[in-house]
Amino acid sequence: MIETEIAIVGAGPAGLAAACESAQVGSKVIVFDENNHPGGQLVKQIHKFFGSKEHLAGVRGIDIGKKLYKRALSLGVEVRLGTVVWGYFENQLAVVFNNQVEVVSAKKIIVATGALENTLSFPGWTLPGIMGAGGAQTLMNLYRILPGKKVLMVGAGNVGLIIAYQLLQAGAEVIAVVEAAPKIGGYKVHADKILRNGVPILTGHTVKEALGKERVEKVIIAQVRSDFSIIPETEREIDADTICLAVGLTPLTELLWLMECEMRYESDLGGFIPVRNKNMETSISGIYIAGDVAGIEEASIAMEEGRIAGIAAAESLGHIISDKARMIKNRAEESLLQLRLNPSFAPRMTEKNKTNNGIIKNSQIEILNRNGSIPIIECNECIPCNPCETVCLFGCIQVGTTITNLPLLNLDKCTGCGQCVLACPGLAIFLLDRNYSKDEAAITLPYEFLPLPKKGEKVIALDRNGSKVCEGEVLNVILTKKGDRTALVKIAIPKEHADKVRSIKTTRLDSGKEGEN
Amino acid sequence: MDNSKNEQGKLVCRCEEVTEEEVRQAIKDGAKTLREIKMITRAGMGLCQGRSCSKIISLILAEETGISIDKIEPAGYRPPLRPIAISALAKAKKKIGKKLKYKFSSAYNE
Amino acid sequence: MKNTAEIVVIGAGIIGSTITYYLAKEGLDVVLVEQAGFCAGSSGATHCQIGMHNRFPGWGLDLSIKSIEILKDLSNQYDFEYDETGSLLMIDNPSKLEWIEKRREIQFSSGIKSYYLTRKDLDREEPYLSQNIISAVFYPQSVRINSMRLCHALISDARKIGADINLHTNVNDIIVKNRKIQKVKTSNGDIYTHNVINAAGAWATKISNLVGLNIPLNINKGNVIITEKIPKLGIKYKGEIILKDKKGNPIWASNEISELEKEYSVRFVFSQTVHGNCLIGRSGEFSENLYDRDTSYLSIRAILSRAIKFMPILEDVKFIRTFAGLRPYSIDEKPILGPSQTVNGFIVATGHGDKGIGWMSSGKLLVDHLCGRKTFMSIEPFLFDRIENNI
Amino acid sequence: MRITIHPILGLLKERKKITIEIDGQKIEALEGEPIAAALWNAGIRDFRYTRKRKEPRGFFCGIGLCTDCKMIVNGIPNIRTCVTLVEKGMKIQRQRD
Repeated sequence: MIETEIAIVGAGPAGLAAACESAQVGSKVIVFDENNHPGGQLVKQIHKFFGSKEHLAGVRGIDIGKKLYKRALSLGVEVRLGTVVWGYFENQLAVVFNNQVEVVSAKKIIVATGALENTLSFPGWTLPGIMGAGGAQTLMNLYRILPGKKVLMVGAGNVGLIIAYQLLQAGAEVIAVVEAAPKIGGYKVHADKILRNGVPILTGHTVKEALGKERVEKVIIAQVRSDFSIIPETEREIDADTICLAVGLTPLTELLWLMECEMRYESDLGGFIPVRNKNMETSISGIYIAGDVAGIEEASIAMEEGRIAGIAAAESLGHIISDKARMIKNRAEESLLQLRLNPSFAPRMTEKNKTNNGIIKNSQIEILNRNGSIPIIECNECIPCNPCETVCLFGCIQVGTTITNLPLLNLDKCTGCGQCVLACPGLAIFLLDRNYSKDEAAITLPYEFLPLPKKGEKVIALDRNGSKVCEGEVLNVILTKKGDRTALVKIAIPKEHADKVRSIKTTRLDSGKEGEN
Repeated sequence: MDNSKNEQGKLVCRCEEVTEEEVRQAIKDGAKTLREIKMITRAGMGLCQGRSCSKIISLILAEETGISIDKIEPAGYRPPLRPIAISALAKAKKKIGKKLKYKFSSAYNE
Repeated sequence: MKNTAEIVVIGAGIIGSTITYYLAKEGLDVVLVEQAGFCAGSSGATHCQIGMHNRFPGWGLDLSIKSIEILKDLSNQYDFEYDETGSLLMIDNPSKLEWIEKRREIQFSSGIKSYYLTRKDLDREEPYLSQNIISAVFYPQSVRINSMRLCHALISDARKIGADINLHTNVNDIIVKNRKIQKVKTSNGDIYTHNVINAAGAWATKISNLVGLNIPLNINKGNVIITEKIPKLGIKYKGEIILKDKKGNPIWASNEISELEKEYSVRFVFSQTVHGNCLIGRSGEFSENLYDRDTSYLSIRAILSRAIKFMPILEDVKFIRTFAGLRPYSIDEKPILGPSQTVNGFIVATGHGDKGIGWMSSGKLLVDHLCGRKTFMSIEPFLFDRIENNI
Repeated sequence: MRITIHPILGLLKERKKITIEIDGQKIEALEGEPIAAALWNAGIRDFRYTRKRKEPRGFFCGIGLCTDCKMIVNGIPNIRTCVTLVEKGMKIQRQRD
């Protein structure tokens, strides 16, 4: 029998955050996770997260996971990996580790089991090579195996868009992202990252059928009506060796059903979720939840929920006085409020502003044409995110206390240092020098692919949809520690293309594809 | 291209190879819950215990019967939540795949 | 749902389904009401076998033989995985030999066939059995079915010929006037009827309370464990027998029985479905709570620790699901069939204990009796009066 | 195919190479990786064939939930290869139910 004060199921962002918070005030905590690695899904999130400084914005998910795990260990939390929680019998958890079953007796249980990917069924969907997008992400970012060479992504939500980008980073070709809905579901900045690298996003399309013998070889896609029925004679056959399904997530609530927690259905949150109070405590006293199991949201939200659950559990054990606990919970709740500000409620940009790419005070329009580089912010959705403001030493970018505000540029003091380009998790800020030379403009782009271009190299300059605009010459490549593996690539292009060019393609053989067989 | 398998109907339950058609037929035969569909068709009875198909089947059930999706509960979770080797519970330490006296392989070759 | 009926059947387990099926075939206007889904109680938590190795001459055997006959006949029409598996009674202790030989003789006299398998035979036929099994007796007449598919087939067919089937419908009350049933109040509306068949299994006591009667039942909770699909492991149905003394207390002659196994009255039962999943049993605990159908950690552990002593290969087999059923035993362990003498139109069909499938023919017996037809055996021993009079 | 160099994850760390066997064919695996990853790297996509339709199946969910990647490992069927780590000399067979 394993005894502890708090047992946490799941060592992802929610579980580890809960563990840290409760261990910090002196609770004895054991975290169980069936995976062999800590951090849950964070281990494969190689992109920078949104949010503000407190949410570790601008830090890559994978590093947030490592930080959380280290912190948990330093606080005396015991993390048992490879340990499956498989049952709940008379208030005790049954676990199995290394083919040996044990029983866990805990005063409080925090369930942070995360989510499960949804699937989409179409004829041929069982062929090898068709997999969950999360599965593909695990293969490439955790196990470092390329899922396939020609990949079709199904679903243009954030998961589909991010993983499509990561497939490109890993060296795969992403043929297209198909999305049955009439518009892209994920953030525009995520969509832009793949669009400008030549991946089309086909909205109003679906997969009709996958074909192949021992693995998927071809896929037939077709246009759909608003009721998702296929429009005849719009079918197209495409060669593909991999199809990734990114069609949403469902909270992994199986343990909570076993515990007989009261559940309710919330379609926006992914399905059945446990009823909970402000302390993240379920209908069963002493059982708490946090993270995706409580409803599908972002990892940063999972961590805040984990904090609340962790501190509430510690409070009920008497490890922290309620005044102090309330303070911590309030802070987490405020943070949650900010993170949950729905982009669709925030003011949209006007068409005019859009062409200027970033909100700029009217009086400063003329500065756009001054000499030297100025930032172009192509962030026109109200994302809860503000690293561009935080990173600017000169206070040129303002987001304000409501972090979903669009960034406001004040160019008076801007030196064109490019820190905002590196800090933007959405890779949506560029530097543009319209008067680099008599005929040329210079644009500085955030770049996260291999091989890195070299100074003096000729590259192909691409527009926002990944189409070739012109040739460009690399003026400079900067890879700094602060940029955290995001490089700054500055290229010179003909002046008339200054507002078009937003990406580049190297013409050299791709060294990232070494070992190809 | 080989699509003869596809012509046998679109699968919804991967483990038990149950088609959408079979699920719809079960509903026409009176099934109103995921459990009943499972009992009739075996959809959700496989090794994964319905984790891949229950959402798809819920949607079909809602579509066929008009039952609101928030009223369609999972077919019921039961321990163990993952496949567990019997020895893990019944016996002291023993590692999977080690020193087997009785081999399955022979049974597979039959 | 219809609001009138000649007869209302409560319960869609194996007994209720069989009764509904035969009533509908008789052309009666029948309404079935079931609180959960079909086959959701004990009928769905069973090994689904009819084992000849634990039958003895008498009414129990007669019911079983008729059940097999009915099932075989039905299997020509419906696919409910009817499988003539035979069954293997394993002998793990020489002290059982003499007793089993006596048993075989008695069984043989009433038509139960069996033959011995020596250790050498077992090596050939049953390569996965423990070497501790000294010999075994094979009973070729035993069969196994899929009770869920059977219930579904019976109910679907009954519906086709006019029965009104109402699953997920609670019986809230039964109105009796002048000792005669008037109507059944359900969560989906009232049904005016003068006849009710209470086939609610473990819940039959609760239903009878609605008309002011009591059916004393002993509820025995039994756990079943289901494994992943694996290749066929010899004869698909096998088990052990625990000797009992004259008072009915078990004599633990078995090899290496642990305290835990004794505590949960574990007896090894193994069956493998046509799909390859194995069902492993069994335990028994007396239970008062009709809402507690959770499996307990210790009972699963007890069943599994017993199982691997007989079939060591099971150690490496993974179990994927466990569940419990509530077996309703009458006080004399005989089914209770037939009309009440105090409430006109109230008819009982419960008390089948762990043999609901094996005694499914009792449903036909009851229907034939009610319709005044010649019955395949006497219903006398099962009549409700014997218990009703004792209250 | 292994991603030996990655813009974010950098160079693939040196890990001990071991050999495992799939239906008699020897393939290379890295210590600490699941069986499914090693097979995928070796270009093997069909992990098993189903009972009814005899269809090929492979890697699907990657987290041990869908159980589609099950194979016979060291003689034991139904092993979820996406969550079972390779071991030296492991013998793996495609499962044909």
